[in-house]
Amino acid sequence: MELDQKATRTLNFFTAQMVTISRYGIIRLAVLLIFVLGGLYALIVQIVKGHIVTGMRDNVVWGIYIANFIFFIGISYAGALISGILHLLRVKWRTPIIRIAEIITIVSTLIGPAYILLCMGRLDRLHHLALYGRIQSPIIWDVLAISTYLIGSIIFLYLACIRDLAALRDYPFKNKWRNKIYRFLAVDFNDNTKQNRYLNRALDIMSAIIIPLAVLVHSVLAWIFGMTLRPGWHSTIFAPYFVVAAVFSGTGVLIIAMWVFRRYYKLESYITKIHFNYLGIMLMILGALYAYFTFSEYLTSWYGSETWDMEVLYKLFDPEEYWWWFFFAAIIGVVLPIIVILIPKFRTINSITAVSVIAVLALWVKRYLIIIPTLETPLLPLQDLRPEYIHYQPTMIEWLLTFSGVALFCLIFFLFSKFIPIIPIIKAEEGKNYAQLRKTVMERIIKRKLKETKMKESQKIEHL
Amino acid sequence: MNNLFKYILFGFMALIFATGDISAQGKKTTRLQVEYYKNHDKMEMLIATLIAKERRYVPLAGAMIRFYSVNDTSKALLEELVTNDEGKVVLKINDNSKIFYDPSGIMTFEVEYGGNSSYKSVQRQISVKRANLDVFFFQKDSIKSIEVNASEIGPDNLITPIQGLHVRFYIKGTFSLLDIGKEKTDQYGNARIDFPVYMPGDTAGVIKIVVKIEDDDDYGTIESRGEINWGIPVKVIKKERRGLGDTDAPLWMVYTLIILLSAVWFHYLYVIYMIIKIKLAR
Amino acid sequence: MKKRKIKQSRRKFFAKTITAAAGAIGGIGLTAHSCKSKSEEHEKVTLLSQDGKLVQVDKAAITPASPAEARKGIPGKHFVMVVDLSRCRNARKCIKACDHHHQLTPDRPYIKVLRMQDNPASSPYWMPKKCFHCDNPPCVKVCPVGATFKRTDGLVLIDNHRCIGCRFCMAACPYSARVFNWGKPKPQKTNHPYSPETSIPSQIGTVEKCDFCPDMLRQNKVPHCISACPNGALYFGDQNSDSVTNGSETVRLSTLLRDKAGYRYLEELGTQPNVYYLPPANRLFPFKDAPEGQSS
Amino acid sequence: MMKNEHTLADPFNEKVEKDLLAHLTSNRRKGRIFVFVLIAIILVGLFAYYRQLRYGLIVTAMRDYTSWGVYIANFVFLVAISLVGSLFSSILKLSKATWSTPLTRISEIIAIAAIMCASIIIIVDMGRPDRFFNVLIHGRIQSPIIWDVIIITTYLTISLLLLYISLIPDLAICRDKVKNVAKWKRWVYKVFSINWHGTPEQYKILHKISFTLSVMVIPVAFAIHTVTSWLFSTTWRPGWDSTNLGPYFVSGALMAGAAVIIVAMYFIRIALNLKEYLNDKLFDHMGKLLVMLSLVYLYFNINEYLGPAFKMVGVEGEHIIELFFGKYAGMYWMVQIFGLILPIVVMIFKWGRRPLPMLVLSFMILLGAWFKRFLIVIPSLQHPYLPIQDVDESYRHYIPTWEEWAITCASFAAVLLIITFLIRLFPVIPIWELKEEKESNSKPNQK
Repeated sequence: MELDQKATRTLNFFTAQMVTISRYGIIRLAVLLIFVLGGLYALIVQIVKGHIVTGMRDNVVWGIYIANFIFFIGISYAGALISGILHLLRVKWRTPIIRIAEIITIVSTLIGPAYILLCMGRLDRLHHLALYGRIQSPIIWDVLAISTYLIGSIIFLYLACIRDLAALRDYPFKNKWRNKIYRFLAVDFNDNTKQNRYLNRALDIMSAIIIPLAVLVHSVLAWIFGMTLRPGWHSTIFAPYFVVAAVFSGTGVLIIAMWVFRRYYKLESYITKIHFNYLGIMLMILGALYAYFTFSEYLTSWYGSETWDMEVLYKLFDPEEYWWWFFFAAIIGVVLPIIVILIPKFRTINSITAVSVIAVLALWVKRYLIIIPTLETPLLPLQDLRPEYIHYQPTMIEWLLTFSGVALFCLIFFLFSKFIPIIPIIKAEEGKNYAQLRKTVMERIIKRKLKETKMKESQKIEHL
Repeated sequence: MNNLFKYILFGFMALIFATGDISAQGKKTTRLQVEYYKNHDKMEMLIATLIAKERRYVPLAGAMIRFYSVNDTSKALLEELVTNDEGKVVLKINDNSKIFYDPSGIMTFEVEYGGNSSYKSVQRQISVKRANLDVFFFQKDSIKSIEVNASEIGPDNLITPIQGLHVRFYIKGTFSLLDIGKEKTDQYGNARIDFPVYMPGDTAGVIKIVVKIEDDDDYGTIESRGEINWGIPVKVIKKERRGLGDTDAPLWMVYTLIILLSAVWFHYLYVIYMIIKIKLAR
Repeated sequence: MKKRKIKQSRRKFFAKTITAAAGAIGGIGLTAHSCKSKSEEHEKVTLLSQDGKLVQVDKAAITPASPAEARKGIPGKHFVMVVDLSRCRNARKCIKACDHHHQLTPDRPYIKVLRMQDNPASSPYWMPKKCFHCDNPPCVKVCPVGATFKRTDGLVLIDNHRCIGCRFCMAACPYSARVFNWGKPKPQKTNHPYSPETSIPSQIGTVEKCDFCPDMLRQNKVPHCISACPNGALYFGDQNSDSVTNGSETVRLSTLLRDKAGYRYLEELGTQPNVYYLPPANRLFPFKDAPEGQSS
Repeated sequence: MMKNEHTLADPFNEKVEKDLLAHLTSNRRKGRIFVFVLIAIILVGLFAYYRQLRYGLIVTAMRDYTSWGVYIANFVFLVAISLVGSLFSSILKLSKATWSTPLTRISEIIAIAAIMCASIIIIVDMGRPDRFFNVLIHGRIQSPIIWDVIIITTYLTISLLLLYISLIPDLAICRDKVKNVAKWKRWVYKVFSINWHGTPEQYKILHKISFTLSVMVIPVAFAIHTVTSWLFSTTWRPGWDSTNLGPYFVSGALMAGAAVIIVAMYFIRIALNLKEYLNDKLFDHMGKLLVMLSLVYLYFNINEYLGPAFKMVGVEGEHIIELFFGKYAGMYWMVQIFGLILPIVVMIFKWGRRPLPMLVLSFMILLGAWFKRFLIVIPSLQHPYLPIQDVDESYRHYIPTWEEWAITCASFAAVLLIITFLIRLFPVIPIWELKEEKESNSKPNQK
């Protein structure tokens, strides 16, 4: 495959990083592995002893596993919606971040459903879903939607990688197995017009499909709650609300990932402030939209003040129960990003990343607050129960599995980055160029305006 | 329905006037109900109610009722009064009233409705002995009780306890009396009941107790009252809290609205100011 | 003999008061018009007061409260109604009394007696329904001008001199308790100035509903529907004094609700109604279906 | 080099000005007939309203259960239409979709006309319009109606400002170029162009405030329709007690707004002979936009009905059954299929995005949007929690009377009249923006 100078430089830059690992890198890897192993231990304990080792009981039947599940599926929006839409709209600055977004999608779509499996009481009967599946059940909708979505995102990522895989195929690695794999995956792509046309068509189709699919996945997920009569869940807004929340958190995670890779892979020349700014503004708009949905959801149920809805609302507003969590999740986590990004003075790479971290954490808490307070407020009173049946408290096992999920997320991400350049090699420089281009164009327009008016004035003087 | 009701009423009236003049034979039956009532201020009165049979019994308003005091030998007119809308008339017996007593201290009254062209006349006699009813409160440890003493006032103001009299105990509510028990008087004329433990009072916990002898053959209706702070004080809402349901909006809502609106309208003003600046910019 | 005169007073008689008079006379303040001073400008009225004293009152003093006064409510009270469903046989006397008192036409009564059936297997029953005077009233929340308001004594009233006729309260009321003056209302007679406590005269383009007869309550009398019910199905009283009466019988509210398992309709909506229902168990009357629209 | 390009005799500028100012001086017969017809319809509506004032709301078909009727449905529809202003002059502008520039003024004019008539129709719905000022005297800010009053005023103001701001340079052009018109028009141009001479300072201020306003209009536009939806969703009625209603209404409004623009485009380009500016490519863009907005709306529509249909709780279930299979099923499915699904399907294809098919589809969408609002308001009211018994037959059904239809039609005629008036008075396509755009486009391409 023919590469221009810039692309060659990028290729060399990344391949050098791909085949080596620094000492810190090893330490990081080790830490991640310890966490993952901790999760493995917890999983074994849970399988041996049953779900009694979790904090879930008869009333709070779903705990942080489900919160994690929604959270990870939400994060997966980074790739699906953001890169899908950016691709369809042919936004020029997308190139350096699109790969990161797509990898986030795949990794989180792999890890998210794992939590559903953890939540199942009889993991050994997983195949019953296929044997006895009833398509009337929202769970089956979910299974279908997520598996379709996962495969869709894998195809999408793969398509987007083909050009780079072809470039890597031709790169002389020390280990020949790499070239073999790349050769297999690159499907004889050598950048001719016809191939490019087919590839572009496939990419267009996939990005067009992945968007409704992503929306559908989260809607179906929301319907699992929205189709019940539980107070706080019995709400028609849930699907769009979940979708907006998911894009919001997806953008947040994307910004964080960008920051991490920029820092540790020294990508300052590829991922620039422009990208942070654009994504920051996107985060702000999504934050505003998310705030709008939150407001719609809580205001209407508060104004209507049905007994059971109010009970859940009071729990959320009670300083002794969930108020501070709610305050963090629904107010701090939304308002802070909006304010920080809105004011140009505060808008730095680090501050955007910091508020993204806050937003992502807030979104996790929000998922927790959607699930647990509602389950703690059944329609019939809680009586005659031991305290752990009334209040949910996640156990060590659950936390271990949660953190191991996050660790696994990072680990897989890390492995991916050792296999494929984290930034598309081909056209990787475009973002920077575009920004420069824009700047010069703007300058030119302003200059011309000034000249024009000067000219007019001089003409007037002449007339006089 | 409103109309219908009124027409029926008018119809009756028309019928009354029409038939009244034509035939005295078709006069309608009337009934008189007389009650002796002594209130807790020891004021005595006679309450008479006149009803007449139309399709069913209805009160007769505006009818002249005569009250007499009678004994074996004499009969004196006490007063003439006109019935009200409810067919009722109240005669106040005061010290000036010329009342006859028989030797055993019994007063007898005769109440009479003279009748007219449409209604038959009717009269009624009622005899009562004067009696007193007094209420006392006792509290011993946690047991609270109400005691009543009933006594007869003889001819020479001789007071004797009444035995075997049914006394009813009530708590006065807004619209009616809440029955809390009844008891027979003992040989000393006393009757006692325990006070119910939980009973709401007014804001200070004061409860009004009403004890009554009701429609007794010998003594008529006698009432006595007492007040005691045995009740549980009731919290009274002075003002609705500033909430969605109140006329005054919750303060946070007012502030939010002001902030939001001023944020937007400030920008409008700013824009208008800018327009002026455009005009001035040359 | 003086000529009989029919007074178009709102204080109309009821046959029931005659029979109940003897027992109730001490408690219920009894209004006795003195006929002697009828022609005088300041008509005097003799009342047997609450405390069993005879007092002379200027008739002007018993005119209904002014709109500003009517917003405050009777201090220290909290009025409630209890409907014993086991005693209702759709006699519709409450509707009649209410229509008469409020001078309503039969097509828009404040009270409805609904034929209810909780499930296909259980027997139907009659459910008298009026305004529930909720403590968390959805209608009051949505009113843009405060024409409908909640008083401290629990009543929800309407000032139809302020109502702008947007009908949002009708949309908000889950109990469909409200009626609207779509056209010009039938002329109504009254000697008194308008008060939200009487809602007379009705005004075109405004909302009305059951008001628990606050003009009666001011005189310590129960609303007209209560005294009109021949079966004693309707109880009324002050929650603060824990006693309710159906005209002939007075019981403790807490006891009644406890013993007969009182409930409130659509409790889950959180409106906190002030009308309680006693379940239609051990009925006094077998259910007899009347043709719909019956309004004898 | 620059000097030559920007002399006043730029052929592009000359042509644009000539084309876009042409209609201000012409006065055709067809136009007059159109205006007369509109005025006639409005007069009939006024007569109907006179009857309503005289006899009360009894002349409508509304009764105690169906206490809101076509007036409210129409109000919601007009508010929805008015959202188009913010769509074009803010959302598309901020997202740098330059193709939409010729449509900004049309959209702002429509927004103003619609929101004005919406506020009139809400007064028509009042039982006591004479007491309108009670809203100011006794207003309770806890009531969604007051929120609506406040936000409608705010939105009307911001729409007027938006229209005016973007008009200033064009008014200056009119002042300088349009001489052959009535005196009062010239006076309008002179006074309202407030000394505009296109100095850089003036341009700087203009861009600044138009940016401020276009950012500001988004929350206000969202708020106006969300608040309108809260008139319903703050109650417990089946079909209204839905947290989804706010975004649902907003998305529906944006769709209806886009459809209205297409209809307006079609007729304006014929009436004013502007085929060159409102060209087929613009229709194609609008088609894509409309498909996107319709898809979003479809998504909210599914959310609105799927949950309740899955659960079928009590009266809510009855309401759903009534919509899906009952009395309103015909209207419901017509609206969903012809007002939503069919337009999406047709407009996905390129041949469906030509002017004529788009006109037909937009009409269908608008009709569907109107009847959708009918379906939101009326069936819900006919399913109260307690059964409807013991009432006159007229209380059970709702078939609007001729007075209601006349007033509704008059409100549409009034919208059209205001639009016609404003179009006759001002250039319908922002001239200065076209010029500016051309400049910024031509520069980078040259290089």
